[in-house]
Amino acid sequence: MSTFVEKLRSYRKPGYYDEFDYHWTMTIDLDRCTGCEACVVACQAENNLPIVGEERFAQSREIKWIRIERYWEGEYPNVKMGFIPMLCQQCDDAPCETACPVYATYHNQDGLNTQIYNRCIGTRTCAVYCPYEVRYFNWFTYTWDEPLEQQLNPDVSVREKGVMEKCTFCIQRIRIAKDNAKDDDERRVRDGEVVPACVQSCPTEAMVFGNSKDPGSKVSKMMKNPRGYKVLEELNTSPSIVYLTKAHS
Amino acid sequence: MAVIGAFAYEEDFLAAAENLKASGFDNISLLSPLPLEEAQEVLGLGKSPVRRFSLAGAILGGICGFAMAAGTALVFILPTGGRTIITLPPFLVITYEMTILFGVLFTLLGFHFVSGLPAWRDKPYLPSANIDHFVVVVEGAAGEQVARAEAIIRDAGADEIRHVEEDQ
Amino acid sequence: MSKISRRDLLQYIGAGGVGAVGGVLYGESVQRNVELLIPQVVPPDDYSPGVASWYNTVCNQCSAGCGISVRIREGKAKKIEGNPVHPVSQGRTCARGQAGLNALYNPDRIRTPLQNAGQRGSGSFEEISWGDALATVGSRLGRLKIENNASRVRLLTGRVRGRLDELFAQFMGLLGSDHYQQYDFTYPSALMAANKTSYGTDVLPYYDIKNATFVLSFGADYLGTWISPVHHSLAYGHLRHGQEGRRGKTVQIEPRMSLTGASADEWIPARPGTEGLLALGIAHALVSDGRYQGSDRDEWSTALAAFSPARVSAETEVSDDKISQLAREFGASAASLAIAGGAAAAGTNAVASVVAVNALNHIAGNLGKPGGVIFNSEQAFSSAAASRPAGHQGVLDLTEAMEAGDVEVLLVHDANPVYALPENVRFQQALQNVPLIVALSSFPDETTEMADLILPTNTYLESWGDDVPDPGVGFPVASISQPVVAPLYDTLSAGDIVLSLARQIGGELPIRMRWGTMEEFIRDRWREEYNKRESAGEAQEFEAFWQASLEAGVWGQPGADSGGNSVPSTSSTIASIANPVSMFAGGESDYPLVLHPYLTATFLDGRGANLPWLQELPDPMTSVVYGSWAELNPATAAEMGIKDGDVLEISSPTGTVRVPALTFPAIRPDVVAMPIGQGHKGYGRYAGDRGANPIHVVANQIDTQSGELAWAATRVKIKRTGEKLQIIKTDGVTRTLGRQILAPKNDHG
Amino acid sequence: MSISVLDALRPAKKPALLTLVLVIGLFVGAWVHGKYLSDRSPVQPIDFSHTIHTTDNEIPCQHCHIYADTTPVAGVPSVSKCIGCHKSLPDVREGPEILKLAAYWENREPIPWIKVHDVPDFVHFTHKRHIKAGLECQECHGSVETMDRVTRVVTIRMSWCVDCHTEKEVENGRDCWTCHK
Amino acid sequence: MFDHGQPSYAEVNKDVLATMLETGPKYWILLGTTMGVAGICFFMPWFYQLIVGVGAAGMNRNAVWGTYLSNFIFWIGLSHSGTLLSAVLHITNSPWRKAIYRSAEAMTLFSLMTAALFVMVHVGRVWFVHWSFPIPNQMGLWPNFRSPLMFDVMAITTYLTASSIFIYMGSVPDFAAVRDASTGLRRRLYTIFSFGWRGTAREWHTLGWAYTFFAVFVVPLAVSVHSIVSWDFALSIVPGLHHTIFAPYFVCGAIYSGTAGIVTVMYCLRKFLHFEKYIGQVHLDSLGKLLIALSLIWSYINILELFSSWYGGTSFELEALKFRLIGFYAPLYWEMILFCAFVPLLMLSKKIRWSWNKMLVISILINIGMLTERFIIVATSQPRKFLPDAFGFYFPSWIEISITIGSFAIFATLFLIFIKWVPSISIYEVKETLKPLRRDA
Repeated sequence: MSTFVEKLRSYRKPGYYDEFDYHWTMTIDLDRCTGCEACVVACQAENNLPIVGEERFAQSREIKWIRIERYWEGEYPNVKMGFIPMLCQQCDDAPCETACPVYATYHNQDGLNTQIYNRCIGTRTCAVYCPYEVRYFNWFTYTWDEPLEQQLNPDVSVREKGVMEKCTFCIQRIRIAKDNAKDDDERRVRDGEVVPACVQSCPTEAMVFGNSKDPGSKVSKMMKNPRGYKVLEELNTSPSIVYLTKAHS
Repeated sequence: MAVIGAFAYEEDFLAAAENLKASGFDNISLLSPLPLEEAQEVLGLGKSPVRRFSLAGAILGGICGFAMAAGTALVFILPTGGRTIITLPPFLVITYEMTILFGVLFTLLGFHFVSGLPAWRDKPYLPSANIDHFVVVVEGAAGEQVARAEAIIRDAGADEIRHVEEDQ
Repeated sequence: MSKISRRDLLQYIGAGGVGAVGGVLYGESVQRNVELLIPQVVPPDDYSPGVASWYNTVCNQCSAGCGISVRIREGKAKKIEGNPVHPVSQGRTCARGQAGLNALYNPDRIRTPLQNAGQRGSGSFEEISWGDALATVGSRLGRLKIENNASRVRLLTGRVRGRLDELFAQFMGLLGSDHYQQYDFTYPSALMAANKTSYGTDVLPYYDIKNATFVLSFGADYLGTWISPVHHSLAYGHLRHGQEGRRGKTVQIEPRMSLTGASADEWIPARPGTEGLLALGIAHALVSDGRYQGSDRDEWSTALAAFSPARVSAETEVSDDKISQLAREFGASAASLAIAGGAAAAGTNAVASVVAVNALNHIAGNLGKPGGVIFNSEQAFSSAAASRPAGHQGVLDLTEAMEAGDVEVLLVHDANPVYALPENVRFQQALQNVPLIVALSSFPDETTEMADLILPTNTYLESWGDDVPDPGVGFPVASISQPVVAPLYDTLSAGDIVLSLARQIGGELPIRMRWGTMEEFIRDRWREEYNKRESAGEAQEFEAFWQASLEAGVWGQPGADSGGNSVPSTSSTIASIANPVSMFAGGESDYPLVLHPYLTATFLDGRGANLPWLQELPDPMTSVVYGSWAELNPATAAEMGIKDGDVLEISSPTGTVRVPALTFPAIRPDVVAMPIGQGHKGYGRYAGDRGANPIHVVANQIDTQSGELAWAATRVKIKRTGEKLQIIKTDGVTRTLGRQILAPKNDHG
Repeated sequence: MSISVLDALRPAKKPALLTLVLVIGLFVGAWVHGKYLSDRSPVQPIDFSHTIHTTDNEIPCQHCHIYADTTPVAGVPSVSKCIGCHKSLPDVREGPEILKLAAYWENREPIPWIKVHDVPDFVHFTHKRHIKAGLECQECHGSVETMDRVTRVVTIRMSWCVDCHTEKEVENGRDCWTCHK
Repeated sequence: MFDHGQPSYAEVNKDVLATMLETGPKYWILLGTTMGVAGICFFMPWFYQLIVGVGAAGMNRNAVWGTYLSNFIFWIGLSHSGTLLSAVLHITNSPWRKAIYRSAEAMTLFSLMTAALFVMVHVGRVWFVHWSFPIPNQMGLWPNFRSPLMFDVMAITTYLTASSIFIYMGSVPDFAAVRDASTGLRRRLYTIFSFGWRGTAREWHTLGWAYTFFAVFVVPLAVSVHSIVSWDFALSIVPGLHHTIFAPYFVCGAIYSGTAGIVTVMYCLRKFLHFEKYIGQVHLDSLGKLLIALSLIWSYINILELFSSWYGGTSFELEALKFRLIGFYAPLYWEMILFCAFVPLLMLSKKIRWSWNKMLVISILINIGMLTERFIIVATSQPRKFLPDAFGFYFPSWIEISITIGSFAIFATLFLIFIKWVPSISIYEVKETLKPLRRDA
């Protein structure tokens, strides 16, 4: 009985997550980000995002797991632009997860906010609850003009209509890295061994990805940067993405 | 053999019922087009056992509701939103709904159980009992009981008296 | 239980039977389709199913020459990443580079050789065989060669470097025509011409943004479109936070905020066409402050005397405080760097402006030192070093020749001058005078549509080639591009077509151009280079070198940068200081606004418009997709009563386009900016017929020194047409409304 | 006058029974389809016998399915692999099925084998991991070595995967993202 | 209570049963029309949407919930008239309830069904909607009971079950009356429906107890149902939705629109089924007073919501407030305020309260207002969430508008079928309100 109680207690946060080896985390340095959108296309290529077409774009039905938000400050001529890449923040206390009636989204042991496409029934509650608006719905079954379908990544599902989708931190790459690590004497995944497509492409190296449970990882060091903050921190969603605000010379 | 008597007025009907009861007829049914508390009193119907069904259902429902919610959470450990696996507030909502659902269903069961409905066997009945007549049915009367019952009913002022064979 | 009658029994059996059949049918209907397991007939050596392999090659989406790695699974290209060992891209890619897959698998690719089947330009073609196609071209060229009329053959290509350029040159040379011309709208011709003036050599130096601490850019969108954006972005990241304890500063001077302007610490909207003047103003301040201590200090003082901050300030509309502040910072920075490009290098004063910026670098002592302007003394392969000019001058000459009827056969490879030239150059009309136009192209486009014969080429992901990045990276580098997938269709690489044509023409051509394929040619040339360097090693040694280079995708000698710091002679710099003010086509009273066409980070000069990923990529500054627009300062728009989406008629002295208006907070009130890239007429389904092409209304203004097109020197007037058009954009409200988005709360107040 | 629900129900007895029989029939039909009629052992383009190769000639599985322990896909042997043996060994050059194989080889055509075991597209499955974990091929594929024509012995369903993962206490074996992609 | 004099017991039977047993051509035409409209406006567009995807509707990434969900809430709200009101009045023993409660409960049932239909229309993959029910399955995975949507599933199924049982059990004695008045197949059917009810004292006694327990269960259930529906919104952190006041706000609004719905239905029953004898001024007057009270509560909560948004003073809440009050949908907002806060005040005048026609208009206006309220909640909050860059706009497509219209036809169809199958006034309970059959009476 006492072990049962112990076990129940172990399901409590944060102890539940502490047992595990990884907490995938990203830092994005806004002082490096130039808004070039290489990450946006990289994501589209890696994750089989559909080409929705002009008409559907006009209806705000685009699907971009990562997008660049732009904010102006001031008026001409003292006008400034701030870019901020917005992708799933993989919140530890994600509002979207409790929204799903069928467990299509939940939090896994690596600190990732999962999305199981083939479990989704499309209530879209998660998208309403998400304060970062990074969940995208498949309003249609999208097709690719032949032969564009040949570039589809076989490691990622092609989603059908009625399914919610979002950034997965490129789970397929994490999976491959873990697989390789396992082959290699069951070691843990090394820092830098796995990078999501957006991080890999970023020409200014504004994005850093890694395991924040590893104190030696690059991302752990970046997280300690005094410029670090989390977007909409007051909502207490505990995002896994730390942004570094713009600095001044 | 069942004796049926139909009355146009409530007090005649009640009088007949009381007299029959007093004469030792236990197996009587009092049919009326609307619920009559007096008739129920004549038969000595107090608190209905239906309430026990309701209570049992509600308790069972509550337990099942919580067990279902908690059990589901434990079968696949899928944490959501940083909540604990057994998250009390939402599970209590489920418990609440299941309490009511089972309460209602058990009350329904109780109704059928206590009222003896659906009536599978042939039951003596007069259609006017569902319009504007009050009907006394003496069931299981045999021999001289038939005449005695009939007399009591007629004395009370019945409009119509019938005898019906009951099949066992 | 009562007895069941026979009839009843039959009914029950019937019901059961119907049920059973229904069940079977149900089972059949939910059964998954039959899938096949197709084995390889003969598996390649490195084939493993379900496991990706990476092949390195060179990106061809712009002229930067980034190395890329392509992820291949089961013979299909799945993803393009930067090649981590390539010094230009260092494992990174830009959006255009990623979208290369869209080019490879583009549904609009030309799949077989085509022959014009109607009136020229009608777009109706019929399929022919490669044999017939090559014979047609070969015999025509052969005849001209025999008739000694080979100079009536012209070859126009896009920007081509490396061996393919050499092959083209050799082919044309053997044919007897010296008319091999490249044309690329993005070619920095003013920069080349100015460098020739300033340094006596027309090379692209290496602008070392990485180690700079103060970058002053005159119109050069170095993070988005200028020369080598990925490499510059890497450098920019390093400039910001790569050096311990210091953060480099960037200042951008341009009339309309570009991607680079948005990232800069200061954005200064100087009057268009006066950027060079501003540079001289800063130079004046530097010299008069005594920051320049060279021996020729007095000469500089004299040369710059006319450019006092007061005068410069009046003409550029940049306050003299700002000018002296810039001069102070520029002079005092540990490593300052001034660069010029974009519209600042595309006025009628283009060369003078760039020379002024070069002067600024000279005065601040930025030449030949880290964080400044570094000259590559040695290219990897000597023969490929001289990058062929791809400016407008050549294509203007070609147009003239065509108009004069001097061109009998025009071979066009990978260039789209019909789209990327001002309409009043009348290139398209001149094409009508050419009896035979042969297009070597992977996609239908406006120029290909005019062709009589289309020879479909492989995309760069299916071709052999090599490249020497220009500018270099400070040491000798060459990259190999190899086919990462087998050609999808019945197409040939441009090199193979040329070799085949050579065989068709016969004579000395097939003897001198003895290689069977482009691959052979490249190996042969690389062996030569190898032997030159390694003093003729063993054959196996070259084989090992070749394999290693192929695997790495790049060959380089990081140690061999000894000559990197040598600074060419700059003696002529002072002499070439001129009064750099751009002249605009169109009078200010009739045409009140300056047209500022700009290259977009998505389409560059329009070549990316047929790639769906790029069409769906929101414009970095405005978030607009699918279509073009004209940017106006909100004040200008309000004054004219223009709202977002109002269709404007933008008229220059030479043409008119119609395009919806979009207010843009970071643009000068006297400027209207238009992105280049849309407005295609025949570039496949994705480019469609959307938007407008601002190049077409640019007046044919010529830079006074180099004779190159000054595409930023046109004035326009705008008129509301009364129509409205939905501008498709992803942005909602582009102000933070005080929310904690870009900075932590306490920082925001 | 009397009332009886039973009386009222009586005429409905036969239609109800018929419906019941129909429904039972449906279930039986669906079961029979699943058990006997569904294509658990499709007819392959070449009548290849695992018994002859594996049991009689003692060729281990991974001699032909060479990718099984190194990649996600076990892989069917290439045509060159088949013909390699069948050409070099003199006593297996003849026979109608082998001639079919030879025809494929001569035409340089792959053999369109029909998939027997198929996981849905939204599932990530890797042979390598399972073999490295020490699973025998037979645990999932059944005794293929005794089959003349390969038959699917398990129906691949999520519960089947999850039960095994649970039983074997696979690390993160019940995390959805271990298998779903 | 009876405007036209007391009917006799037999008359009650005759009048009520006549509406079921005698069917004129008008009825069939009406039924045909509503079914046709339901088919063309609801099911055909839905079918189209099933084929192409939910994209057929006007929702987009800025507003993933749209008219379907607002209609769902509206219909759930409308359902709060009947069962809740009926149960409350039963427990408090209000005699005027008895003539109207049957049709009110039917309204509950049918609006719940319509609401459930909207859930099906709303979700992206309706063919997997059974995954949101705790049904044993081969995956071994049950739904997530932490989700407010699961509260919904549980609450609505419970409510649907309880309401069905409630209305059914209340009708059992009346089914017996139908049985007695009919022959052949109908008689057999109603024998089964009425479980062979004879009206014995024991049956009445048991039914009375059971019925009271149903009522006792249903009242908290109904309150919980709309609270839970409100939590679909309030448990999010979306500005404009994340209000603690939402549960009482929704419950109050639900009863409000439901009560107005009863007035409309009562009018129709009176008019078309000729129940003038049974549904009289007392009902109208009581409902009118109830409506005034509810409208005042509703207005109060509305003011409170605005106040708390303003008083909170965060950029998020203020922006959401601004968009609601003066944004694109502001006309709809003010229309709602007019119809739901001001128009009902007219009922303070007895003259208006006693006029059937005026009350009909007011009740319909209130429901239009409430339909708008739901739409505004959905359409103005989501496009103004946290990141200004993601601000957007939502406008329903023709499919959504058509399906909304069609849903009223579905409701009407169900109701029309209902009046032919169930006595739309409770015969025995009307009898209870009549003079008892006594010799001295």
